[in-house]
Amino acid sequence: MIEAILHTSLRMATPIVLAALGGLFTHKANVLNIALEGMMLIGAFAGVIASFATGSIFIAIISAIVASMLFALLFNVFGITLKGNFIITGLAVNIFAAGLTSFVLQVAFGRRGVFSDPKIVGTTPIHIEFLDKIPFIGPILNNHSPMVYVSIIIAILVYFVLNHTKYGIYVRAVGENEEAAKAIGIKVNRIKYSTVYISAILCALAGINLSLGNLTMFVENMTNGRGFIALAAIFCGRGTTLGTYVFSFLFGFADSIQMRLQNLNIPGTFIQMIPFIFIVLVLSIVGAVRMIGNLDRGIKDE
Amino acid sequence: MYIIETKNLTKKFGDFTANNNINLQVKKGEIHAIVGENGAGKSTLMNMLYGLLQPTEGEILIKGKHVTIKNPRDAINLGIGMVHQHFKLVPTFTIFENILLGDELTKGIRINKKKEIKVVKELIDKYGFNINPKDKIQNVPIGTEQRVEILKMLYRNVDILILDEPTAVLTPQEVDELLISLNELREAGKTIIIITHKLGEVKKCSDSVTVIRKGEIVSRVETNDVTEKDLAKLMVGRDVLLQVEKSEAKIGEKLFTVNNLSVTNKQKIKLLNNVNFTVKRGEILGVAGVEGNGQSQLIKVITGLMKCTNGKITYKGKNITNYPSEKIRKLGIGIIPEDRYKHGLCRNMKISENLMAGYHDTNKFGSTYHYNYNKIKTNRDELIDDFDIRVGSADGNVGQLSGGNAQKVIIARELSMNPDLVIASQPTRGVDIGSIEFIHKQLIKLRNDNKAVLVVSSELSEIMNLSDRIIVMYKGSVIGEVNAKETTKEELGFLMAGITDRSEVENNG
Amino acid sequence: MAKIDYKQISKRVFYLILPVIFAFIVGAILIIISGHNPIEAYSAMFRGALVGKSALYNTLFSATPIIVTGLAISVAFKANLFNMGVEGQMYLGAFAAAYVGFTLKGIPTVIHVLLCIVAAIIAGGLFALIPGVLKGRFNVNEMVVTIMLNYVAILLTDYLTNFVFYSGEGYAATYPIEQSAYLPRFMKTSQLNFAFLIAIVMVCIVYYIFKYTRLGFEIKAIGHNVSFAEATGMNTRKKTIIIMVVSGMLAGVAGAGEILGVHHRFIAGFSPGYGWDGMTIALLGKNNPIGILIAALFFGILKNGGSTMELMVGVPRSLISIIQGLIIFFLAVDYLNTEFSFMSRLKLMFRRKVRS
Amino acid sequence: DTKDKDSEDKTFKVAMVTSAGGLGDRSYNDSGYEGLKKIEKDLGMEIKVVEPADVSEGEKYLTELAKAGYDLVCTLEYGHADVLATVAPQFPDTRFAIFNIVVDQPNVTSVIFKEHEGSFLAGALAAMVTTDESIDKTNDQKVISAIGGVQSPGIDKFIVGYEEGAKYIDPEIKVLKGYSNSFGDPAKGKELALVQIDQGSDVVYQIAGGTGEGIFEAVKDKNVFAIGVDSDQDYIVPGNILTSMMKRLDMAMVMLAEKLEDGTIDDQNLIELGLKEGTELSPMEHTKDMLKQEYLDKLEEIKEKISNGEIKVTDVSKE
Ligand SMILES: Nc1ncnc2c1ncn2[C@@H]1O[C@H](COP(=O)(O)OP(=O)(O)OP(=O)(O)O)[C@@H](O)[C@H]1O
Ligand SMILES: Nc1ncnc2c1ncn2[C@@H]1O[C@H](COP(=O)(O)OP(=O)(O)OP(=O)(O)O)[C@@H](O)[C@H]1O
Ligand SMILES: [Mg+2]
Ligand SMILES: [Mg+2]
Repeated sequence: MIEAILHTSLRMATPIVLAALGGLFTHKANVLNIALEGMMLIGAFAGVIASFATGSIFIAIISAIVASMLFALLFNVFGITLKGNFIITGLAVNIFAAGLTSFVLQVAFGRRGVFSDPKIVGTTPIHIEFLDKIPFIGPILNNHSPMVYVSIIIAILVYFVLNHTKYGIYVRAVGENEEAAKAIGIKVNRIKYSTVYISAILCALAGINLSLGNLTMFVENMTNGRGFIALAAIFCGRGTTLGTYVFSFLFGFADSIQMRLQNLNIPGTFIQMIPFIFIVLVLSIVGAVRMIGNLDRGIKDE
Repeated sequence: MYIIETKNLTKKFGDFTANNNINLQVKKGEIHAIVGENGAGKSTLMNMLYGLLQPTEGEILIKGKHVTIKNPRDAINLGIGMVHQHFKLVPTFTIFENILLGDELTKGIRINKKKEIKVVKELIDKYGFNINPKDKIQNVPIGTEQRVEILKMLYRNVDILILDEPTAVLTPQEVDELLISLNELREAGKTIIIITHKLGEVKKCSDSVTVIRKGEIVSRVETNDVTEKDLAKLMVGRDVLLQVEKSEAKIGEKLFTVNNLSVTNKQKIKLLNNVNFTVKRGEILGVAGVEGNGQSQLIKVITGLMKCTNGKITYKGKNITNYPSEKIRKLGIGIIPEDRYKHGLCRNMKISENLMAGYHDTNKFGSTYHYNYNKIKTNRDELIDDFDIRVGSADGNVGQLSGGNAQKVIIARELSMNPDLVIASQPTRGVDIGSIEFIHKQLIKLRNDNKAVLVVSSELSEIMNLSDRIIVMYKGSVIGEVNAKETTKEELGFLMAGITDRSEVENNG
Repeated sequence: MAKIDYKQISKRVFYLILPVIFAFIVGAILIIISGHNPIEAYSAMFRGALVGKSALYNTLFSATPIIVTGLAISVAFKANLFNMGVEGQMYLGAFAAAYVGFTLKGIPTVIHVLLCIVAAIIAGGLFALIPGVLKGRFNVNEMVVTIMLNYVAILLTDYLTNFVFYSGEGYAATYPIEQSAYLPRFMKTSQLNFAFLIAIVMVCIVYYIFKYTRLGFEIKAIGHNVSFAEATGMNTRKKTIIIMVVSGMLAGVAGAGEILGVHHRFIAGFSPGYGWDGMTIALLGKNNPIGILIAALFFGILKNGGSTMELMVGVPRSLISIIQGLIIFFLAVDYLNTEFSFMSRLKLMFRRKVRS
Repeated sequence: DTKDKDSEDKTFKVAMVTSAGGLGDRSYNDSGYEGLKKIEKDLGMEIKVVEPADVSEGEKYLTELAKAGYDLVCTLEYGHADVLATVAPQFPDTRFAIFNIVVDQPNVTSVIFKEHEGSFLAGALAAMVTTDESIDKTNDQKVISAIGGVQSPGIDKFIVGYEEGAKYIDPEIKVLKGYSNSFGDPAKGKELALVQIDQGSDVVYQIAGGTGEGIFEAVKDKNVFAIGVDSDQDYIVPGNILTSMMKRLDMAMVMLAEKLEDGTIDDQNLIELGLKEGTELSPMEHTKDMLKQEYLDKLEEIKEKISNGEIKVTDVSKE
């Protein structure tokens, strides 16, 4: 039971994990990336279309990344080069992505709402032999779509890059004190661009995981707010890699608990609130504990 | 041949000309001082040399060659390094990370932290600074930040080092040390440009001086040919009192008392330990001490930014322990905070708005429910006049003001409300001598009007000139109290180092 | 007297129109791709949004809810508080208005309407109190909390609608409100109603708050520099809570307007994302009430004209989102500020070329 | 009234307004659109389909279509009920139709489907197959399940009917329920279905719009059954969709158009479509061969009993 729940949690958390890890880069560079949602959606879409057209999962992934990066380019041009507001450009990316996916679906493929077809090739779950021998952990970690494993590797990579490489230091410096970074000759805008591209790549993977890993289809607006949940996970995790991962996972966990509890004799809507209330409670408790012994007055300048 | 030369360099901000046809000349291997009033355009000039600002007109020649400096990277490549007046450090990074920012040492693609720490430690030791490379910037006092900035440039091995008011936040000992290191750097062949408001330092270390007034060079002299007074006069255009005279204090009743004040933080460290003192009407009480000995916390607690864990504060007989600053100001206490741009001003708000903050709920600016813009404007214009605040545009934001003028905005705001007590922390940090004279006069006037001033300063001469009585803080406690007229720099120095029993030292020595 | 800088103003207008034109050109290409005639489509849009009284009224009608949600968001954004929960606060406000609308019976219409609005204000404000207190007391990130609470609010109203106040008519809606709680229309053939006037009153109130009151001053200071605000006695913790609540109250008003003026009952999921639109509106309007009004009217034109375009010409709905997205992109850009840096960059490049 | 006189040579114009989900849901709206297309093809009428962005646009759409001279304006959105009640009187010459809800106006035809009855049949069939050993897609546990989009009486109407049908066959049967909290989250739908399948369910009834697409994937992966809704969804995963509870919106649309043509529509203010005309199980093209004849006979029997009132199915949306 617990194994099954955790297995589900991991699977459900993966798109959120990937998007959140991507968003973490922009977050660190002090770019509020509301566009995670749209980038994920366009990734999911391009992946499905490419998989349908070529039958190659590899080409699907590449197409998803390219498409998502084109949207990142839009975000960069309008948000950074032309100094538009990040939130507006992010929202515009989301609206644009939602519109474009259904438009293309309708005009180019003559379909509405759903794009599913036997020709669409999804990723196949991976079975790892040696995990069979490990009790408890084995069943949780085994038999997932490749993106699940990729996401774990990426989490480690992200941790390494952010904390142990020059690039990571520059990203953080740009995010915390742009002036300081500028004064030392770091090309601030270039760093910001790159973080948006990285988040686009990871969002594309998140989208692929959704449309070709968890499912093998595209449905209009199928990301369904996961980009915002990812954003929340970043903030909950206070911008640390581990924290972001943990909170993304917690969302998946709370959601899978919620699904299992739906058979209790409580109105379904209240059960469905569990993940959201759970996160708010966790944050409140963490916040309250941090406040103990605090002597400074006023809101902290975050 | 000059290592740095500018030809008719001009910088305009909109209609305002901050630098006008500047022809700066600096010789290789000299220490060149630049002096001028607040807002004269010194930082602007330096920022152009460092690529942070682009000139509107004119040319820059480095080592005789025409150059375009688009950004700091270009400047560093040309061998120019700059330490800014307002620090540019990353608060959550450690000292070593800040120093090596942009020049990290790596092993493969991984940053080699061990090596970085070692290298920075060596650098720190080489220049004899007393800082720990692993501390985070957000946890160190402002003086340490300054040193980190200097080390950042020294590490980069630049030929030309620009220091924009490097000594403003250093203790006297640190200043001496810095000046010695600057000398060493010069011996090693480096050229140094130093901006400072402290003419003593100019005399002590520089070879030549450029004086800027209102965006133009008024004079370039060899340091040995002038006295401090001459320089002051060149800067301001009139004679300046380097030390404000004050009459005998007429001490009145007790106004403000601090009893057994203690602050223990989350980590159970005592930041303040049983602090006791009283401020009486008609006096100026100075708080001296090496920075980082609890003065900042003391000020935070008595100005309502932080709560104490123990103790009592009384004002006019009323218990005001742990009052927020809102209430404190209402009781007639003026507050001049240490960190100008963090607690005193808002860069992105108008001058007029900054001049009402803290008193924005009094009926001076209309009623509580309706502001009267005429009153707000009148207040602004009056204060700009009365306190001689030099503004480009009175309608502009405080962020456009030079450091000294920004400070005057705070002084004007707090003093104009006619307080009975002023708590002033580093009131003249980074302020030009003309303005120092002015601010000191204002504070003394207050004292003469039977009001009181509590002043915290790391500038010993300021403390000694202004105060009637001085307490010295050491490791969160008041270690001693002296009479300002009778004490000596030496005595204060000992107290600040935590030595109370001088005989002990003398016997040992 | 300050001179009116006509050059500056015309520049501003130019840069406002430029992006729109650009977006429409791209849109035209897509319309052609989708097999329609762009001229026909755009003229339908133009007619549907601006020609004739009822078209104009419908445009104002479309703008009404987002004017208020835009204001709600601007109050928080201006203080640097990311209230992303306007959508949820609006749902609860709407529900409260509906509740008072259908439970109180036989009271005079003006009073009934007022009571409904007050209930909405209270509900929206109370719901915003949660993120406010969590931020103010425990420094919990308000963006996360408000995003989470949106889901909770929508689920909660779903529950109340479907199981507690279910009309029994087969779809997720409550009982209808009393006639006395209706906001009257201006004309029969347009849905524009008094909610628009309420929105305008809100614009004035927020304008006044921002410009003339202590709260407005403090919102600005907190938004720019919290430490400064705290040090100048603004009690930023308490103010954070108050600002969040005010923002939530406005969100409540937006909800009440929709219920009392349009739906006349609470319908589960009635908002197509007014809270999110409000965010774009607030930002495009630079958190300035007048700017918000203009931005919302512009959105009203897009929406109302867009639906005429789909209705009359059959241009796909998704295309309208695309055009909307494009326009937002272009409008987001601060052309006046970037123009200079662009020019100077060009100049620098040129100079370098000449030298070498 | 000119309409009746010229009805011979006049080309009628029929418009359809979609519900919030819009076209492409492969169920409700698409089914209506199917009907509309048939109207164009078979009856030679002029058709139009429009998709409002949200409920508040309903009035504009209905008004504009009436103004544009459409003879029959159908809305699939029950949220338009109030609006229709105010718009219809302004256009007495236009015929309006609304589905799933009753609007009491002389020129409005309300079409009601008894989805609970169709769902009863679906539940009965599910109960019969869930322990059938001859079918490789079911297990021996007496567990079946249903997944709704957002929980509401309109959706629970389906689920309760389904449950009653199952219990009618075997009172011991357990019916698991779940809601995805969205009509467009297939990933969530799939997970929910997987959870239910994990708990022993081998027939998952989907009443969740686009979310259902994920449910179909889940049953395909686990090789169990799903039941489709609204239109014949059997083809989506052939062999794994036991049947679909079809709501013959397409037929209803055609019927309305026919009545419009022969002028009888004006007397039809309320049309209730039960098992025969409105809600029925799909022909089960891909699954029929797996089923024992007795099951199909039983279904016929139940149909009969519902029609003659012997079995009463609860309609939770009418309370
Ligand atoms: N970005 C800006 N926009 C407009 N005016 C500016 C800007 N930066 C500086 N100024 C103005 O240019 C003048 C020169 O400023 P600068 O900072 O160079 O003075 P300074 O000589 O360094 O003074 P201080 O000794 O106080 O630091 C000031 O009047 C200031 O208000
Ligand atoms: N807006 C609506 N108007 C009328 N009936 C509706 C509406 N939404 C859902 N229904 C009814 O509820 C049933 C379940 O719908 P289904 O699961 O297909 O969701 P849906 O139609 O996709 O929902 P949505 O309206 O969100 O698209 C449908 O058969 C339909 O009869
Ligand atoms: Mg300066
Ligand atoms: Mg079974």
